[in-house]
Amino acid sequence: MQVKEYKPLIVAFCCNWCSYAGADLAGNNRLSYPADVKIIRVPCSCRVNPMFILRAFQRGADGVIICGCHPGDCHYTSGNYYTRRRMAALFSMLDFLGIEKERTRVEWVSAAEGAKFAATMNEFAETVASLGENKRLEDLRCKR
Amino acid sequence: MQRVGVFVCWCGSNIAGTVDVAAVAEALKNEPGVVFSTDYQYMCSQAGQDIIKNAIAEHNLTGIVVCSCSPRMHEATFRKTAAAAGLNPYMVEIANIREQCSWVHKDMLTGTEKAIILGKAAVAKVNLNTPLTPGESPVTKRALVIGGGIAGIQTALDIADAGFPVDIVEKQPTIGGKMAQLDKTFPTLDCAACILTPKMVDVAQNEKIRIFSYSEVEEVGGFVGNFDVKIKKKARFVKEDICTGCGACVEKCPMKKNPNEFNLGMDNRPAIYIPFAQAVPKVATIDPNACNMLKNGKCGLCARICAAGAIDYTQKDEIIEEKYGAIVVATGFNPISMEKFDEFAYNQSKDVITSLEFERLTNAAGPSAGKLIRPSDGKHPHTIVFVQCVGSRCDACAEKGKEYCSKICCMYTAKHAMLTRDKYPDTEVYVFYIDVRTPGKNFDEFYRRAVEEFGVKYIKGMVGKVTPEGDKLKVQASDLLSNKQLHIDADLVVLAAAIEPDKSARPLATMLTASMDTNDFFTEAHPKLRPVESPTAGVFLSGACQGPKDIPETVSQAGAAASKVIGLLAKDKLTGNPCIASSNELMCNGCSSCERVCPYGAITYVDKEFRMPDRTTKIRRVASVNPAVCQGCGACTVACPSGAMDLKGFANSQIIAEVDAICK
Amino acid sequence: MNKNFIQEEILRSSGVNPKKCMKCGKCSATCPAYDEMEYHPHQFVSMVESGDIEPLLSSESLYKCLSCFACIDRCPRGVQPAKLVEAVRLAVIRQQDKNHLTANDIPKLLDDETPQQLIVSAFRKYTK
Amino acid sequence: MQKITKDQLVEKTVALLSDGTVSAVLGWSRGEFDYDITPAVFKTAEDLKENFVWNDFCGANFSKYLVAQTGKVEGKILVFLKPCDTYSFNQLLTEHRFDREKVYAVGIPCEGMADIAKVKEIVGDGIVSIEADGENLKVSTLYEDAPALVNAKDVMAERCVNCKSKKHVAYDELMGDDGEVIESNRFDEVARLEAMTPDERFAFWQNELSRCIRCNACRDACPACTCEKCVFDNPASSVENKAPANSFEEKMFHIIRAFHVAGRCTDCGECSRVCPQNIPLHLLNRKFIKDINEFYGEYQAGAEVGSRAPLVDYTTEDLEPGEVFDRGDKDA
Repeated sequence: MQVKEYKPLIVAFCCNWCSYAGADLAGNNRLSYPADVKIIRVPCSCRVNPMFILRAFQRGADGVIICGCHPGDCHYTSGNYYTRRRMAALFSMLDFLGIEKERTRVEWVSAAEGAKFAATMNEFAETVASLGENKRLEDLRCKR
Repeated sequence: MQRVGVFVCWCGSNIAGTVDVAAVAEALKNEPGVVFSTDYQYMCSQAGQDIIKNAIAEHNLTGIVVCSCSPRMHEATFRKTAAAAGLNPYMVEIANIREQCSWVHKDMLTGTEKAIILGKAAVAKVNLNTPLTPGESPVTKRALVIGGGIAGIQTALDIADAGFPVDIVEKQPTIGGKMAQLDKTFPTLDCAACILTPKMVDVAQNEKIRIFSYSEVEEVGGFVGNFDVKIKKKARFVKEDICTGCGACVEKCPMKKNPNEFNLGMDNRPAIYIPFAQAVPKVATIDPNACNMLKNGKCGLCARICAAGAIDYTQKDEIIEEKYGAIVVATGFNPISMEKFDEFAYNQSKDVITSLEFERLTNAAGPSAGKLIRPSDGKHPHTIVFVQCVGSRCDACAEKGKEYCSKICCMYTAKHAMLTRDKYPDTEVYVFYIDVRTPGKNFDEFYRRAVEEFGVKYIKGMVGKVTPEGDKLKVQASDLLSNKQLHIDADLVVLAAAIEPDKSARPLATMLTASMDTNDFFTEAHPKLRPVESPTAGVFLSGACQGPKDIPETVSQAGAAASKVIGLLAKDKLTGNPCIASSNELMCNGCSSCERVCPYGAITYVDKEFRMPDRTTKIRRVASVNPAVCQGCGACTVACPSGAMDLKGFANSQIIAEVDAICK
Repeated sequence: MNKNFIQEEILRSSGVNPKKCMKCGKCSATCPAYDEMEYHPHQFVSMVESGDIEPLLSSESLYKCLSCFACIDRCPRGVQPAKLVEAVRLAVIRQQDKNHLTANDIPKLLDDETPQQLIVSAFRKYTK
Repeated sequence: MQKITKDQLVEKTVALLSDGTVSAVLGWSRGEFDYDITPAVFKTAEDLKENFVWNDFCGANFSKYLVAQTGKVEGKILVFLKPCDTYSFNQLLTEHRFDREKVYAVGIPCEGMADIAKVKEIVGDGIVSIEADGENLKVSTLYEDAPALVNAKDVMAERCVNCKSKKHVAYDELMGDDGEVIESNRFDEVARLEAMTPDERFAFWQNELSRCIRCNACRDACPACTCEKCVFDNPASSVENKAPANSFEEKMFHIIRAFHVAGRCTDCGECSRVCPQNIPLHLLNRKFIKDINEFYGEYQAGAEVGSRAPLVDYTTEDLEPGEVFDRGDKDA
C-alpha cells in the first residue's frame, strides 16, 4: 500500500493593495514559501466572508490565512478594522467548537513586506503541517 | 456557459523555467467552459496579444484567462487587448503563475502542479464573470470652499486661477480667518496683514470667485461631481451690493458697548460694525442681539445716516442652492477654552491672556494700537511669563485639554518673546517649556536667536499656579534643570493655548459623510499618500481642519487640495471602477448594516413596492448603492446577513468558485 | 526585599504608570511643600520609574508631602505623583513589617475615642 | 405561575379592539396540547375569548411576527411583549424591519416560562393536560390516575432560570409592574465549555450538532433571522440548503447563522426553545455575546433603538484576532 505523503493545503486571502503586492514582492525577490499556499485576491481583507473560510475548510483546506493592510493603513480607510473584529469573533467561535485555533490566522502584511509575507507563509505552513490534516471541519463528500 | 480561452505565458524562462507551460495549457483544456488553450513566449508582446485577439474572434470566446505575471503588472494590458477584440474587458482573469508560483518554487513538478491549480481557479472565476461597464457621471465644474481663512483663500485662488468658478462660504462677516488677527508671522516676521490682505483683495476681485460671507452650509446632498448644497446666508440687515463700507453708520451707532469678537473681546464695537479696516467684503453687518432697532424697534439711526440706503431692517436669512463638483473643507481651528484651567487664573485676572489675545495686543490695528500694555491697567508690563503646552499633550484631562501637540505654539511663543524683547528691551521675558519643538525650515535657528540674541529666558519646566496679588501675578513654577521652584512676580502671563478644530466641523462632517478622528479633525484618505483628500470622494481637506498646521504648511496643503480639485473638475465625465457593490432588492432587508460599515456613505435607502406571492403589494426599505461613490472595498457584503449585497467582479459565488477550485 | 520587587509593589499599590510622565515638572511647580523636600514630586516619578528607590525610602521628603493632591489635579498626563509618594510610604511601613490589617483585627481596635474615619483609612492603607 | 392573568389580558385587549385603538392582536392561541401554544392573529373579541391563552408555556417571542403582520393589517396591531421580547422588538426597530407607528405594544410581566422537556423528564410521556396550581403545575397523564404536582421553579426553561432582564425596554402601555435588569449567570455554561480542552469541546459539539435535522426551526423562530431570503435558501449563494449528510454541513449552518446574528442577537433563547432535538443552540449566540462583551465592552442588543452593533463598528485599538487566544491562555 502506498502511503500518500501529507501536504497541507493552505488558502490565503490577500488584500489587493498590500499583501497581494507583498506576495508579488516576495516573488520578485525569489523568497520561497511552500507551494501548498494558494492565494486568492480580494479587494480588501474586509471582503472575506466567514462563509469563504468555512467553505475552504469544508472542501479540505488545512489552514486559512487572511492578509490585509496594517491597521490604520487600509486603502479604504477602515476595511481592515472590520476584518479584525469579524475574524476575532469568528476565530474565537471556531475555537469554541473545538477547531484547532492554529488553523486560522490574520496577518497584516504591507506591499513592502515581501520578506514578511514569505516568512509568515513558511511559518504558518509549518504550523498547519504539524497539526496534520483538517478532520474537524471537512465535508467527507468533498474529500479527494 | 462561457466560452473560455486560456493563454499560458512563458515569460521567456521566467515562468517556463519552473513551470511546464505546455502541460498547464493542456491540463486546463479539460476545465469546464474552456474551448481553447495555448501557450506563448511573451503574451504581453504585440504578437502575444494578437494571439489572444485572433482566438477571441476565431473561437467566439466570451471570457479569457491569462496565466502570466501578477495582475498588478499586466491586468490592464490584457483588458485592453480584450476590449480591442470586442470582448468586455472585465471578462479577463489573470492567474498569477510568475510572482506567486514560478519565482517562489524551485522544481518543475511543484511549479507545474501549482500553476495548474491557479489556472483552474481563474477559469472557475471567469466562468462566473459578467460583463461590467464603468458607471459615468457628469461633473459640475464649480467648486465650493468651506471656510475663508488663509487655507480657503489660497485654495479658492488656485482653483479660480485654473479657470473654474469657486464659491467661498465663510460664517464670519469677512474672510481672512485667524491669520487676519495675527501680528507678525514666524520665522521671517513679515506682518500678517501685509501678506494676507492682498490675497483677500485678489479673492474679492477675481471674477471666478463668489464670496458668501456671514453664511453657513446648511445641507449637502449628492456625490462626487454632483453635490447639491444649500447655503444659508444669514441676514446682516445691510444690502451687501449697495453698502460702500464708508463706515458712517459704525461711527454714529449709539449701541457702542458690545464685545469686539475680532479683538477677542478686549475692546468694544458698535451694534453695526465692520470687523476690521481691510475686511472683504467691506460691508457693515448689524448684530441683531445688540441693535436697539432690531430688538425694540427704537433708533433707526444708521438707516437715516446711510447715504447709499443700504440698511434693511427687514432682511431675512436666505437659502441659496447651488451645484458643485468638488467641496474643499477649510474650517480651520480655534484656541481651546481656558475656562477650566483654574491654576493659571485666566478667569481671575485680565492680565492672564492667551497667545491669540497677545497677537491682538501687539497688532497695530489692535485694541491698544500695537502698544504692549497690561489689559487691566494699561501699564507697561516689565516681567512677562509665557507658558507653553497649555492644554496640549494633555492625557489626563480630556475634558480640559487635548492629547495631541498643537504644533504651532513653540514657534509663535518664540516669536512673541523675541518681538517683546526687541521692542521693549527693558522687559524680562520667561518662557516655560516642556520641549521646544522646532522642525521646519529656519525654525530652530529662529528659536535659538530668541535665546541667544534677544535674551529670552527659556526655562525647562512648567508653571504650577498663577496667583493674582495686588497688581502682580505671582507665578510659581519649577525649573527642572536646576531643580528649583521659582517664584516670579509677573505683570503679564501669556498662555499658549492648545488649538482645536472649529466647532462647525463636526456637523459639517456629518453632512459630507466625511470621517473624522476622535479629536474632530478630518481624516485624510491616506495618511501619507493622499493627505489632502477625504475618504469621501470629491471632498478635499485644506488647512488646520485636518490637523494643527502653521501658515506655510497650510498654504502648501491648500495648493495641493486645489490641484486635486482642478484635476477632478477638468474631467467632463467621471468613470468609476465597475467592481462595486450592488444590492439585490428582492433579498435586501433594509437593516442598515451595510450602511453602517460603508466608509464612503455610498449606501442610501429607498422605499420600494414589491409584489408578494399572494398578489398583495408590500413596501419595503431597501439599500441602494451610489455607483459614483462606492469604491468597491466589499465591507458591506460581509455585513449583509442575507447576501443581498454583493461585489461585482469579486462576487460571493466567484470567490467560492475559486476556493472550490483550489481545494478540489 | 529586592529592588525590583519594591518597585513592582509601589507601582501595583499606587496604580500609577510613571511611563506616562512627559517630564514637564508641573507637579513640582504646583507643590506647596517643594522647598521642604529633598526629592521633589517629579523626581519621585522619575526615580520610581528608573528603579532608584533606595534614596526615596530613607528620605525625609516622604513625610513632607502634605497629600494635598495638587500634583494629581494639575498633572496633564494623569500620572498622579502623590499616589506614588503614598505608595513609597507604604513600602517603608511594609519593610518594618507592620504592614497588614485584616478584618478580624478591627473589633479590638474599636473604642469610643478612635474616629471611625481613622479605621477606614487605616484599613484602606494597610490592606493593599 | 404568572402574576398577570389571562382574563386581565383578554379584557384589556377586547377594550382596545372595541375602541378602535388596534385592529388586530398578536397573541398566544390554544394548540393541540396545553403545552403546545401557537402564535396567532386575533381580530374579534369572540375569537379572543375562545382561543386566547396565557400560561407558563407562552414562551413565543412575537417581535418577529411584526415584520410580516404590520404589512397585512389596516390600522395598528397589538402585540404582547414579555421583558425579553422587548429587546428583540427594539433590535428589529433598529434594523427598520417594521413600522413602529403600526404597532401598539403592551408590556406584560413574566415570571419565567416552563420547559416541557423538563416536565416530561419528571412525569414522563402521555401528558393530557397541564394546569397552573399556585406555585405548581398540575400535570395529568394517560398513565396515572392522579395528576402529578410539579413545582414551576423546577421545570423553568434554562433561559428563564438565567433571565437577563425583567425590565421592559419598549412598550406603549405596561400592564403590571416593571422589573429590573438582572445580573444573571447566563455565561456560566459558555465559560464551562471554554475551560474544556479543544478535544472535549469538539466532542461536546459533535454530539450536540450531529443531532441536527436541519428543520430550520431555530432560524424560523429567531427574531434576528428575518432575512427576506436566507442565504441557505438561496441557490445563488453557493451555500444553499443541503440535507445533513455528514458532520460538517450543519456546523457550517450553525456557525454562519450565529455569525449573522452576532451583535444583533438579544439572547432571547427562542432558537433553543424551538429546537426539536434540544440542541443548546443559544450557547453559540451567547459565546458571541460573551466575546463581544469582553473584547469590545458590554453590549446588549436591543437595549436601545438605533445603537450600533459591535460587528459593524470598530475602534483603532481593537484587539487582534490572534490575541483572542492569548487572552484565554492568560486566564487559564
